[in-house]
Amino acid sequence: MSPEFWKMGGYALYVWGSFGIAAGIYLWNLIAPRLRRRAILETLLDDE
Amino acid sequence: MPLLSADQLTIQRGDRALLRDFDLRLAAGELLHLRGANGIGKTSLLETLAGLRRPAAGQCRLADEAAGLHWLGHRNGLNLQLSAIDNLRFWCGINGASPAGIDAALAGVELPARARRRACRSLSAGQKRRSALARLLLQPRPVWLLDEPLDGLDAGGLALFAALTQAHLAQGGAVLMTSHQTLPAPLAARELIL
Amino acid sequence: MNWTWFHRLGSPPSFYRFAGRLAPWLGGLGLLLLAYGWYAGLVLAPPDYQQKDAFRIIYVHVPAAAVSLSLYVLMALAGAVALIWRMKLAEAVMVATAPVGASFTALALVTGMLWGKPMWGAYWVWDARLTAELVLLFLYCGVIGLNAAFDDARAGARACALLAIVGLVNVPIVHFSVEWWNSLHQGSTILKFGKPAISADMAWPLYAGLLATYCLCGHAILRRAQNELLLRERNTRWVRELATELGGGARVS
Amino acid sequence: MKALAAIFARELRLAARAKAEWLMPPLFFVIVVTVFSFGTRPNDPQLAAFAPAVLWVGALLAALLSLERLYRTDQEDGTLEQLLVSRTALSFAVFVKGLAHWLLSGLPIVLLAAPLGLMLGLAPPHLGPLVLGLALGTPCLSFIGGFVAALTVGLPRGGALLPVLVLPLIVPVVIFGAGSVRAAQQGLDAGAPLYFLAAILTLTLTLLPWLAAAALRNAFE
Repeated sequence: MSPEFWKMGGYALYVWGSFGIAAGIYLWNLIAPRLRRRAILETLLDDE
Repeated sequence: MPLLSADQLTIQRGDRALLRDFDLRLAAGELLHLRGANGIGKTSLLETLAGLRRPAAGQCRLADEAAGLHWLGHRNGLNLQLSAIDNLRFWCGINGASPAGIDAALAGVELPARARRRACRSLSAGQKRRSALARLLLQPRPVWLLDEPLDGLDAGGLALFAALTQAHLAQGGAVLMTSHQTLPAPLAARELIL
Repeated sequence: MNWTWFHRLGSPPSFYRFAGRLAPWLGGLGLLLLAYGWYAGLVLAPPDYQQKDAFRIIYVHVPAAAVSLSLYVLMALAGAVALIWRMKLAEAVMVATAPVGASFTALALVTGMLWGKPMWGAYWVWDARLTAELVLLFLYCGVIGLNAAFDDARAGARACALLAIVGLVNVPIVHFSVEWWNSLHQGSTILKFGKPAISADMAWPLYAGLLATYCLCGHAILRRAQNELLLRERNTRWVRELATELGGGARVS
Repeated sequence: MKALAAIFARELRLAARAKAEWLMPPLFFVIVVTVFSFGTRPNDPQLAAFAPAVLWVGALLAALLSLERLYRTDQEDGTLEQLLVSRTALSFAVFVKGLAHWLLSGLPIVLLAAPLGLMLGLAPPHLGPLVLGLALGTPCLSFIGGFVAALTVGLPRGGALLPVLVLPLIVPVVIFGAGSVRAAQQGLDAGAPLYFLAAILTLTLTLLPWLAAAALRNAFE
């Protein structure tokens, strides 16, 4: 990628900031249910 | 025709089923004593029969829906800031009974005149329980559902409760009650173990 | 129109399997669309003549804002179904939607602020849409907080359903009152941010991003609804079998 | 109807018995507004511009003070379960309790608003929209707050949750209430926001008691 691209016309902080936080939130929404599911399954097995 | 009947009741607390497919018939003039270990679901069953709690399955019916029923739980239903008389006047207003009977009811439960005017928070547990029992006398209703009514009652209170209950049964009413104590002498109850 | 499929879907075990089959597809499709959307948005789309490259924030802000509102509507509707027909499934979907909706509302707010700095010169401008988004976030937090305060899951879900319904009635009122409140504010923003004229190659990434976000939200909600069902049905046979079968290895089925 | 009169009479008797309970919110309202003035220079002309915000937020906080106990005592002493058994229309009972709460905590604030407004430097002609706005707004605070109090009645930590849940639901009321005074200050028509406030009030009075009754029944199960 050309260095020009990363500068985003001088708005690098805002554009990459937005996309970074967005990536974080999309990932959280994918991962958090899985972690909770593992925790639930463990509590279910403890109840056995 | 039973005064109160319940068919295939299933009662749940959270996701635990306390009772499953439970049937009950309460005939006129009958005293039913519900026994069972703590946490077995006695109170939940009574609350469901009283219509406070919705059963997970099955339903319960009153012979005379209009007359309704009297419910006495662990909590007396008395506001502690107000006096016994004010509380009973409030319940007369709610149930559409005439306030004239308040003094007679309080005399019926042998609550001393001085205590009737003091704020309920200054009454003893037994006196509060008697005031709660007085509410049952304010308005005649066929079915009484009583959860541990004997709590806090002294010897005099127990005898008084026996007399009130027998009078109610004699008039064709029915009582379903729970109690971990043995019932006072003259009362003969059908036992039901949960 | 026979309702058997509705009742069959309504029974937790069959919904659990249905969600288990559908969620991976939604997740995969969502990620693909998102990849295309962001790549096209960042690289292919030409810079805006006015805002140059800062306008690319639209590709994360608009999908998040759109989803934040529609998920609230979904949550309130699921709540209404849970209240009226006392369906465990509807409660699970409602409780599942709340955190997903809240996260995207927060995303819409943050990206709105990051977009505001280059455009309006300040991170926080009491713009009608941003303020309404903020109130929406409070509504979401209220529902999540209320649900967390209950020990009994079913009573908690019904309380949240009531709150969500009142909140839903409140959303348009908030939008309107904030619009009115903004108009009263004489000196309006320096550069009233209008909808930029979107050329085709700017629009495709936006639609892709929007669809991707809906798919990924669907995925997250289905997964969370599965978790809620596991919790609510933990004493039933099918959950015990499932738990032992998975042996706690959390292999996603 | 007699049942509703009984509830109303009981609320008034309770208030007469525990005077401190309903004298506290108006006192709190006065204190909040006065403390605000300490936050700025003495007789600061700016204060008049902020007067609507100060008065309205003060009214909201004062209402929140007494909301938490609205149903909690009834639930704890068993009155609530007796009401559920007695088959009186619960939504009417909720309406009466909301009305009693407004009379005891909302009305004093409306009466106090005018003098406090003057204290903050509000011009007399602007007091009209202020008092009228509060007269329409404080019942909304009581009924929306009452609904949330019913939602959180059974919860051990419900008290802390109540303000957080009430805030988003109250935003439009505060916007139109304070907005009408600001409109008056800017020489604009102060009537429009008051009509919106009245619309919100009617919506609140008709919709919320029924939902609050469902919340009370739900809190019991």
